[in-house]
Amino acid sequence: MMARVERSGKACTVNPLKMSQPIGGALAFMGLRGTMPLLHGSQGCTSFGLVLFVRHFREAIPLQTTAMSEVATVLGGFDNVEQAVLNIAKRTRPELIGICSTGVTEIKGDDLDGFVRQIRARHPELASIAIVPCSTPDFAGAFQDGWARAVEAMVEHLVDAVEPGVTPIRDPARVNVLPGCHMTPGDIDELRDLFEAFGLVPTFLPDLSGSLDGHIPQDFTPTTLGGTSVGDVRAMGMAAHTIAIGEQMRPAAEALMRRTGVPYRLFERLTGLAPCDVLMGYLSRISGRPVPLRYRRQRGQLIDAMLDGHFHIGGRRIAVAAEPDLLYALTTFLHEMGGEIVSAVSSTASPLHAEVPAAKVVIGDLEDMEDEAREGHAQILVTHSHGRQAAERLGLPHFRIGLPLFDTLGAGHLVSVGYKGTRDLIFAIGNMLMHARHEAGADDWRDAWADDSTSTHTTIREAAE
Amino acid sequence: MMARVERSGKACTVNPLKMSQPIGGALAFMGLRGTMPLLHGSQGCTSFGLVLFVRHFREAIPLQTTAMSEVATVLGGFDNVEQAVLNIAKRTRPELIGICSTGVTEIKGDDLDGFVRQIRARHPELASIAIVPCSTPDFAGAFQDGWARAVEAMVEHLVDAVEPGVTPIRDPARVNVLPGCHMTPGDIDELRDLFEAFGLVPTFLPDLSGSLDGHIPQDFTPTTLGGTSVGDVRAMGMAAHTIAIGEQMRPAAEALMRRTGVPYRLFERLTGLAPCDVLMGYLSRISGRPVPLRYRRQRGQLIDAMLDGHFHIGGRRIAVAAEPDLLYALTTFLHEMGGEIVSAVSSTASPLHAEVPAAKVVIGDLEDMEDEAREGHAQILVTHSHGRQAAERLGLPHFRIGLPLFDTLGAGHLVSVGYKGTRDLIFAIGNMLMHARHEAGADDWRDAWADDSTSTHTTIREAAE
Amino acid sequence: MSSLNQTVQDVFNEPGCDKNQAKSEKERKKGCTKQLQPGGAAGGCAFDGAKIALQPITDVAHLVHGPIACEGSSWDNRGAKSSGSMLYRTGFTTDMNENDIVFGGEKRLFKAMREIKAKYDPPAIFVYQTCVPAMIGDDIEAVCKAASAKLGTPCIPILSPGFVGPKNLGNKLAGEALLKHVIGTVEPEQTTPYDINIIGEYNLAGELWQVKPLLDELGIRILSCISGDARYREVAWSHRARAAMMVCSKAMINVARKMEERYAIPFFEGSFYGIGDMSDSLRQIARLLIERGADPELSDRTEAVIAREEARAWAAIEPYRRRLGGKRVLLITGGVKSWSVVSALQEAGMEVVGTSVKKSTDEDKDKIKEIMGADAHMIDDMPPREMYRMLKGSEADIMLSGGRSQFVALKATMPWMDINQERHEAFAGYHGMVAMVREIDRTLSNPMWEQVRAPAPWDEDAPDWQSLALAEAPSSEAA
Amino acid sequence: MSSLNQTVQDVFNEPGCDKNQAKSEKERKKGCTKQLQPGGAAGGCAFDGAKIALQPITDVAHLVHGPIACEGSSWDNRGAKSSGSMLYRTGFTTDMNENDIVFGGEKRLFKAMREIKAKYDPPAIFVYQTCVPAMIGDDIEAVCKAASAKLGTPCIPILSPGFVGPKNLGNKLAGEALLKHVIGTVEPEQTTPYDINIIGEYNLAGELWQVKPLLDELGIRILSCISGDARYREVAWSHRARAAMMVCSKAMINVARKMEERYAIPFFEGSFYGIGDMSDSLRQIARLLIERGADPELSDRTEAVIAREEARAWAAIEPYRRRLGGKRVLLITGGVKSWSVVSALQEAGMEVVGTSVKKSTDEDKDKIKEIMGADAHMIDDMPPREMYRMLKGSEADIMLSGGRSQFVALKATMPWMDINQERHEAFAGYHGMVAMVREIDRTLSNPMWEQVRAPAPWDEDAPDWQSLALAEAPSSEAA
Repeated sequence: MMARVERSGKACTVNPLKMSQPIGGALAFMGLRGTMPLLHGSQGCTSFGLVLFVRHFREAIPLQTTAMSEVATVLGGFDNVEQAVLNIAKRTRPELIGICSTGVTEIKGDDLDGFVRQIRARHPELASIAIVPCSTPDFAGAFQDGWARAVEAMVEHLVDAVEPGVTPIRDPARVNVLPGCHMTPGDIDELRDLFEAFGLVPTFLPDLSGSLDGHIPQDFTPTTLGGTSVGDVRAMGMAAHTIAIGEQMRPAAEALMRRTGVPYRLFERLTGLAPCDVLMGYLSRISGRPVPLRYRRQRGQLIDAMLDGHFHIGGRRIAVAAEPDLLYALTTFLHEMGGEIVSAVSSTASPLHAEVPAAKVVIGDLEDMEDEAREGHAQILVTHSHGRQAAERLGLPHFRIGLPLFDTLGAGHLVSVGYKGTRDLIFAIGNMLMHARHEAGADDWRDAWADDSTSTHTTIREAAE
Repeated sequence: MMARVERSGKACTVNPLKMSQPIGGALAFMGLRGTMPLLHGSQGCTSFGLVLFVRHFREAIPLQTTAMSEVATVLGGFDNVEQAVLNIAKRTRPELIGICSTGVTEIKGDDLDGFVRQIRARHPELASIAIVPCSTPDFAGAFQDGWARAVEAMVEHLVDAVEPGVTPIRDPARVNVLPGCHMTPGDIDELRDLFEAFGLVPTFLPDLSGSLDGHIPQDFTPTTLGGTSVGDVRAMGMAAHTIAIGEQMRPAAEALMRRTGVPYRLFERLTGLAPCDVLMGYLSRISGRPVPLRYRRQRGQLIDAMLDGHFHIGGRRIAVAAEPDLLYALTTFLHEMGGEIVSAVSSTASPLHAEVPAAKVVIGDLEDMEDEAREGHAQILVTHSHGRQAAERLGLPHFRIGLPLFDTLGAGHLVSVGYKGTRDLIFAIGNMLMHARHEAGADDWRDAWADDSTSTHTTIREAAE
Repeated sequence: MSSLNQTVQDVFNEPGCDKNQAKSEKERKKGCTKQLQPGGAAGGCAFDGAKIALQPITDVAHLVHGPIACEGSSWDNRGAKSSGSMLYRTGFTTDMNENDIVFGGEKRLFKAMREIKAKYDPPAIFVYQTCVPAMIGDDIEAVCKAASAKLGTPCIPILSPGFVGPKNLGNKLAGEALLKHVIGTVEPEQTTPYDINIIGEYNLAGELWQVKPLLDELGIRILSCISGDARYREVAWSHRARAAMMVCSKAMINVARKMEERYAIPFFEGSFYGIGDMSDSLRQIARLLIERGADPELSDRTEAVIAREEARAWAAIEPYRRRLGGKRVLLITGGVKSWSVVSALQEAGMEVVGTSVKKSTDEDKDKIKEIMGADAHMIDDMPPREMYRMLKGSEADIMLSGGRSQFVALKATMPWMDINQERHEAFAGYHGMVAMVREIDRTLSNPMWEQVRAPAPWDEDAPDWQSLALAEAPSSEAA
Repeated sequence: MSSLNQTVQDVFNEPGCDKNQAKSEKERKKGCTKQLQPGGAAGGCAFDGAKIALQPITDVAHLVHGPIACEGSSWDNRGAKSSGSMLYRTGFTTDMNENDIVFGGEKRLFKAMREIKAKYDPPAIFVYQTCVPAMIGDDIEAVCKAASAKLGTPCIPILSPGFVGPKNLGNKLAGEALLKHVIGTVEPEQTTPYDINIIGEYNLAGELWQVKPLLDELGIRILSCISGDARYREVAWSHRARAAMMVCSKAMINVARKMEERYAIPFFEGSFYGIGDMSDSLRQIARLLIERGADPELSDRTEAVIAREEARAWAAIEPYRRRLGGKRVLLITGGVKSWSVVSALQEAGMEVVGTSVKKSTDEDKDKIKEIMGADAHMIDDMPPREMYRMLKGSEADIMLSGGRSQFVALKATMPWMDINQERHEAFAGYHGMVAMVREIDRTLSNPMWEQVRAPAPWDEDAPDWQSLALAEAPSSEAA
């Protein structure tokens, strides 16, 4: 089946699912070591982003602003960008400054690439600091797009290009990994363990698991503490393979291949038995090693969890709202467990939407999800923390996943990739559904034929997929 | 502070927390490979135990009965035991049969040790099958005691004794691990990974992670499928060290030391930062290796989780009901997070009860817990699935842990040991408390001085600990 | 224990049981239960059976006299639903310790009953005897008698310790206790010519409530259901019903028969499973009531309701029949379900490739032959290994059984559905039939099955993972 | 944007602001906000400030006109509580896209308002201007005017795009919008001589409700709270109050002053934080009401309530004073809290080793000196690195600040408590003071701190883990 993709026709977005490109880009920069992300715009953009990430990751967040005033906006922002870069360089001595534009500065037409070239020319003393500019207007796309653009910009500005005709030196054990923004620090950790178990040496671009995984520094640092170093990024052309996770990472993977010739393999999702099987086969092939025993056992445990979980997820009506790659991973996995997706809402366009196992995908907001959930008699909501109001109004359990999770401890450690991550996702969602199960009442079957036909209808519809 | 230990003075146990010794013993036998546990008693005992374990582990459970009728009970059970052993040997070809007595057969005075000797004498053809008898009357002790007795019986009957005066051959890398019944298959897996990371080779007695961890067999087996083999148990005298987890395992550790001279170290708990630090130091010393990087990172993440979690657990009033070693681990950990234990209920006696950070420990039932929780204005209940009725009546969140968990997917995979297990426990309990947080209402502070002084009182009391 | 022995003999002499009539006196004494095989037995004990039969009475305190093993691992684990009191879900036990073994448990038992009275004040306390106190000679009948007098609350002894036999014996012993101590002790406030008893229905997952609305519509009153969603007083006044239906083949045949004998309440054996059986049961109820003096027009109204409901049910099932036609079911259950569910499944177009008759009577078996034809595959006692083999070998598409054997099916990665006690879905009446078909369809059509059967990437019979895994970015071929 | 510029100038000319009076005309034009440092700035924008000030009005639809950045990452993230409508927690935004940028967003804005009216029918729609539409020249005043007429619902333009300045400017611009479009547009059903306004109180965590019961007891009616737990109509009829209290230093000084000017409502500046300040505020309210004609006996009743409540509060705090005496607090907050919380902490026996005055006025600073003495450690702008150093160096026992800086403290493994917007604990009035002390005590006494500061087993300054880890079973020494 193919999902119909609809744009919500409303003029007014109600209870936004979507977040903006600039903060998506900023988060990507937080996955590099010694970095200060910088939003080129009004100070409010940075302030909102900062609070959002602080509440989600429960970590100190490095994020700066060019603090554009109304006047500066009209006159153009070069002075502010230059000033900001100099101030950051002086105060925090970063390895990298990642600059994301915002709506106002894009409308004015500020040319960040040009600004950076000018700053380079005027300030040779900044030569040791990498600067990556990135265009992320907040009136287009969404968080996921901002992340994708920032990673692409990192590739373009940082990775050493392999000259055409030159035979590059490749380390067969080295792999580049380009994770989408839906990969948590916990997911990255899980994948690192997996790749290393095959004897591979992964370089993650970006790597939030080093910077936002929760740790106690020995001293205070204003920039990111862990993450991938600029040097490691430069050397990504030495790897034998690139693994991209999520359709959003295709442009970055393509760019990396263009610059370095490293071939890539894109995994649309790593949640669910089948995609994990494919990943294992792939890793086995590129490493020349058999799948380690630990993962063979995990596969058995996942199958066991699927068998146990299908009683509680099978036939249940589920509403999901998430950014495109996460939406695809979740809906596909839940459908494979026999769940019926009664609402699939996303934030921005994606070629994957057509593949979502639902009648339609709405590019819309949480009001759309709430309406569809009510209409489709959903039994659980799966979305980020902002779904809490809808869950309360509908009296439904709310499985929190995505970003922001402002009312969840350990948001960064939620793992939903690999055999084990999928297994635990089944347990978590299955238990929620089990505990929210309707207990039979004495009047449930009075004049109940209409209800029955509803159920019949939905099941048949689902089964026809 | 020392907890006062009280026995519930009631004649009638209401909503039992406790389960019986025989099934505790039977579960221990399920951690050995190719085993058929056998309860010597009425078939009902086995049937109840079977259903209980099937619902908890969601696995096929091997468990047989000597099917004592009223007449057989009066006449003595030798014939039934012999018959059962022969039938099991013929039908399921086990490596080991573990026999646990029950109340009726204990009252009659059936001598299982003697029965086994007689069967051995009469049936030389059974020589290849190990048989371990164990006395576990259900009118004494509880589940934890049955488990402990069964493990002790395994040591006495299976482990090759080192003759006094003989210098044994010891492999410095080999360690024996004696986990208490509160260790889930997931806990065992976590510990195995940890020990192996130090280059140690652990033998778990018993090892439920091999048998009840959820896996898909290639063919049907009536006995346990994974677990530790009888051969490995026999050779436990070759290890350099024994690690016992939980006070309940002291007798087994002592017995093992008596038989083989292998020294043991008993860890009262492995939940919480401090005990994990001690464990790491110990492993580092016996292995001669530094603590691996992975665990250093995990420690940082745990501290981070403690810092994030203390806002939600600190000052919260918590009721816990569990078997002794689990009760000690949970209450101590929750107290260390600033929680106030308003009820600590356990199933059976333990020297650790005095160490529980609460005013008193009641050896009682879930009615006791419910009463204390109501009186102490508890904000969360922590106990096994049977706490669900109390949680519903009190309108409180219920964190399910222990056995049985009959309404929980992945019960066997719940991990609460080590840095990571502790971290995840903080997240799980903290999130429950966060989501159940009382939202302020317009009349909360009308005539509220009494409430305030209550809070004051409880906090002061807690702080005085 | 003479009283208990007498009761057990009584039950074995059950004239309502066809099997017994063919036996000699000596055989009869031996009892109708197969000798249990040490090391080869499964299934619950008589105590378990008694508890299953009586615990659905919702407002009673069910007190288990024995060590922790009997109640500790079995309380609040069944699906009988209540529309009123939840007391039946509270676990009460004397939790006997060594002291009680040495000095006898009677004193503790009495104290326990006093505590229950003080704290919960139930309309009655049911006291279940278990093996240990039976062995040491605790006289719970005497204690109950004394407590009833002292506390002013009926305290009912249930003499069904585990070692006297299997679960089905316990069902009957529970019935005997009701007959001896409960039924006939209270008079209803009013009676009508349309009062019936339903015997042997436990309201699992709310199944009684799937049937009750139709009886309500017909003006038929359930005076007493024994024991689903029952209040104590309803059971106590059940002797005033005009007619009775006996559900769940033979489990409480003694109750139905003795109530007919003592109170002249005619009964029939029926089932609420399956469209045809449900309709038959409604017809039979109407017939018996009319025979006892109800207005004959009840018959027409009943037929009208049956016609309407059958039409609705068939309409609801229709879309599934196409999808389920020819699907093969392995049915492992007992008693009434071994035939009533068979006909239900056949109604939906499925084929039953085997049904267990381990707990079925000859009458049940005759019914099966009638429904499935002469070559019905009746399974006497299928070991798990054999179930696994059948499923793994795809000789069936789905197994319906109780929770114990579910993992035999699941480990064979074959669909399974709960047909016994722990069910959360209600399958009775017309709605229940539709629900059962819907659930089977939902189970069979779950995309999960196909996935879990796929070979692992490292298995020899795996598809060509090499080539599946090989594909990197198409554009990268050039690289 | 002339209208906006005019308003901004108006706000800068605030005569109620002491700072301004000392400035030249030119300085005044520049505005009272420090020039923001690119690459060194923190804090919210004017839009943020406007939203903070107005969103607590519970039954209004708050519609943000702009691209997703403004509302998408900030909605429903504040702790203002409602006793009625929850509409204020719904996030409405025009979510402008590229098309809107090219063709202007006015049409979409109007449609959005029409949709809100149709679906939610609020008593009013507040429309917040943001940078992008301000830049492209969307005239939201005109759209609001047209929509008000067309929809029959007041549509209020809030002209406070982010780039005009910082959060505190936004607070004032929000106030201007109320003054211009809302206040005075509705008449209350009745008035009493005891009607007051509370201006600048947002009912965070329910703090207004900690105070209201005492006002109720005194017969004083909160005619309007601007804006905590307010209904639109309450704000609209606030011009009929007899007196006003201005909370949260200067955030809405313009509202208080202009209401005094236009409607002759006298006001005082007060705080609900701290026992002394709370009592003062009650006294001042009574004083102003009596001056405006209330019965002078109100004064005695007020003193009686104050005496009783102070006694209760002190009694409740007493046990903590011993435990908290001498504990050193680092206070990083702004405005009124920089002094009112100081006195509260001192009341409980704690020592304030530093308080930030970044967002404080000269008046605030004078108050601090008055409370803490001449050598008060006033911190103008403490960089996180410095906070970390102070805490790590144990120069303070606990830091109280807003959520942004919490991890600076936590990463130094030092206690921290939220004193700003995201708090879940209410700290106002007498109860709030006790709660604050209790929470500080709870935080400080958490056994967790000691543990997280323990060195890792692999650290050099670790205790002798070797020997700790060495102990195997004592009896095993013999082995």
